[in-house]
Amino acid sequence: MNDSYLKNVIEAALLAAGRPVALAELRELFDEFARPDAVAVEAALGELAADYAGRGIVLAEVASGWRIQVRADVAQPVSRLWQERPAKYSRALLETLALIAYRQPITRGEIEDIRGVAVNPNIVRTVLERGWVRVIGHRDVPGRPELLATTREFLDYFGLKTLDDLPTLAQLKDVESLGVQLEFDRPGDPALAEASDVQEAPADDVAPGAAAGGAGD
Amino acid sequence: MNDSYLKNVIEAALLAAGRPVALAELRELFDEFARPDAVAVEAALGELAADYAGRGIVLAEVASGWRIQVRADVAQPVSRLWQERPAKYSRALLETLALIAYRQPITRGEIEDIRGVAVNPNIVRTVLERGWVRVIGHRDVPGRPELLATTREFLDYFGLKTLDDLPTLAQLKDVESLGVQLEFDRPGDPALAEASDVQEAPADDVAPGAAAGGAGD
Amino acid sequence: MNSPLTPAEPRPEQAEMPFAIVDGEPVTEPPRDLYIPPQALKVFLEAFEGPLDLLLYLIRRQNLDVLDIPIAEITRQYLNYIDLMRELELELAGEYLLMAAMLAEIKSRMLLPRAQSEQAEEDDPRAELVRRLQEYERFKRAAEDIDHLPRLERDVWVAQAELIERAVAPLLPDVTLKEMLLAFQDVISRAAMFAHHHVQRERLSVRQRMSEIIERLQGGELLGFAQLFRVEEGRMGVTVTFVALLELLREGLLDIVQADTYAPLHVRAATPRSDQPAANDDAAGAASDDILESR
Repeated sequence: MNDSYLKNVIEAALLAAGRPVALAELRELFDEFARPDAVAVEAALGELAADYAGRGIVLAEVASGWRIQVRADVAQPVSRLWQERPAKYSRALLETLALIAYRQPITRGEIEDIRGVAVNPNIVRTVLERGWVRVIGHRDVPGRPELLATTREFLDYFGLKTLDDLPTLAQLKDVESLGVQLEFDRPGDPALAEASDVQEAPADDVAPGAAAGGAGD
Repeated sequence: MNDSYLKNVIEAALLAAGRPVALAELRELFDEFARPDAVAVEAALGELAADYAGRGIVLAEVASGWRIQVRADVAQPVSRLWQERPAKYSRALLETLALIAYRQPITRGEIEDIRGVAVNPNIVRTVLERGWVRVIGHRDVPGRPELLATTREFLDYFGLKTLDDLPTLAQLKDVESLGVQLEFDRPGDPALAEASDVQEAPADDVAPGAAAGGAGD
Repeated sequence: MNSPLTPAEPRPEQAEMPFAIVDGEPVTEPPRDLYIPPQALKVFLEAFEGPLDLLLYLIRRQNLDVLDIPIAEITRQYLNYIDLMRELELELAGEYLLMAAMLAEIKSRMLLPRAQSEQAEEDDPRAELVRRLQEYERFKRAAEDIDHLPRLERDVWVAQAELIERAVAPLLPDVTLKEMLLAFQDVISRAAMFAHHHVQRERLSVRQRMSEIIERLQGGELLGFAQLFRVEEGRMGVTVTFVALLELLREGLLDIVQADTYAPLHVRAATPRSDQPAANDDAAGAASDDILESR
């Protein structure tokens, strides 16, 4: 038997099985007259293990046999396949972010003045950590409050070239028409594609939510 | 980002998922600030596909994304992993599925019209339960029958990217041209020769029946 | 021909000698190509997916074009099969009997003299049957084609590897621009209730430039006034920078310093000021208000 055929069958079988496969079972995959002996199978397994060096997978022997598993150093990104997107950002965070974008450079106090409520420090920390906002200086008033401004990452995230691409306040007045003028949906985001499907439906997640959000924070 | 890291993560993710993974989802595995663009992911997929040449596995694109699967030429030995023979679907199920695939959206009544027999409710239940078919609405006629259509899982299961990849439906010969090919009186047809003997018989009781029969089915 | 057509009585066979009478009905001999033992016959007949399938089988068996069915012969064979099904006590679906009636009816129509020759083509009683047969055959073939596609669990297996430890890497929520804009609209409309907050319709590039300038002045360094302008940005860019400077001055975020009369102007981040030159502030404010179209 061709060595690479033996190796190919073993690799395919280990990957198809979805469970560990014992060496004896691997031998059984072949017709009797062409059945490799245990030594040949072990040699093929050794080659496979070597092939996987520097790759995202490893060959491992466990109690019930051999299996191919994800290498630990890529487990972290791969784990995201199973992660649920967390809840959305609060209305308060979005308002804070919007004010920083439109009125930058701006201090927390100024945001509070406009919003009429105190800004939760966690909100500012979140947008700073996200890399959307940064402190660009301090206003020269008592307490020297931090001046907040948006970053290039902020523009990138929202697909804007400059802040000028944000709609003007006058345009904002007619939010309904915004959907037409702006490409709101970022490509490749399934959640958003879904959302656009229901645009005709009463936008209860938008208008009443706005009122609720305003009252709720 | 290191190219081989990108490729390793993608390979490990496709293998860990055990299902097709969309390109956008692959990009999402990476942190925002280090997210590869679609071109980079496609390049890595291309490299993976090249790596698998001559191996027991292949990279395949299906409706819901990319998956790694067992190469056809080792499928026979690999199939021995499973003692049970794979499910064989009845002709009735396959014909029903074909009608839904090629004629969607379609109602059960329309399927019955074309197949000339009642559709067994179990068949519809089976294709619904397998996730190959779903009800996408109701036809606006009396009884509001369910409109059936195939799903992405159907395409995935049969290794197709889009419905366009289905085998071409045999061309229906032009019914308009039938008259030319239909020989009305077939000399030498014993039944018809016999029939000509009774031509004198009053035809009135037959002709109206013919009209009714034509309209009635 | 004047008795109503019943599918159970295949009329062409009346001339033949029935070889058996079953339940009072004459049964002619089984189709000649059926060299199948009676036990298998049941399986054979059950294999048909309905009358169209059976008819197609009969037509194909004789290598005939669907478009050119010798209706009398096919009808005879079809009825033979139906009789066989009855004889074997197979559950005979109503569709088979319906088809038998349709065939008999087509046949009887074909016996009629062709009165209106110009309508003959349209009126060919076989046309509808042929159309249905063709349509059915297309999907019969399509079903076979689908069955031949390599499918999961039979021909194809998805490769999978074990992920032992699922690391926890929190995903961050997504935000759409629209969400943010709606939030902004909301906060602005609420703020409008507070008299002194008038948010003008202004060029955001001025805001962006303000941020950039402040950042450049971090660390307290002194920048030449001219250094802040980039000629390559054109008149618009220069205007934006100038307005941004005025706005920063008005907000007290930077100082403009001049060592001597006619000496070059420099800017720096504002230092704590004791006495504020009111005139300067007013002028800057007025200028920026003009350009920013504040109201």
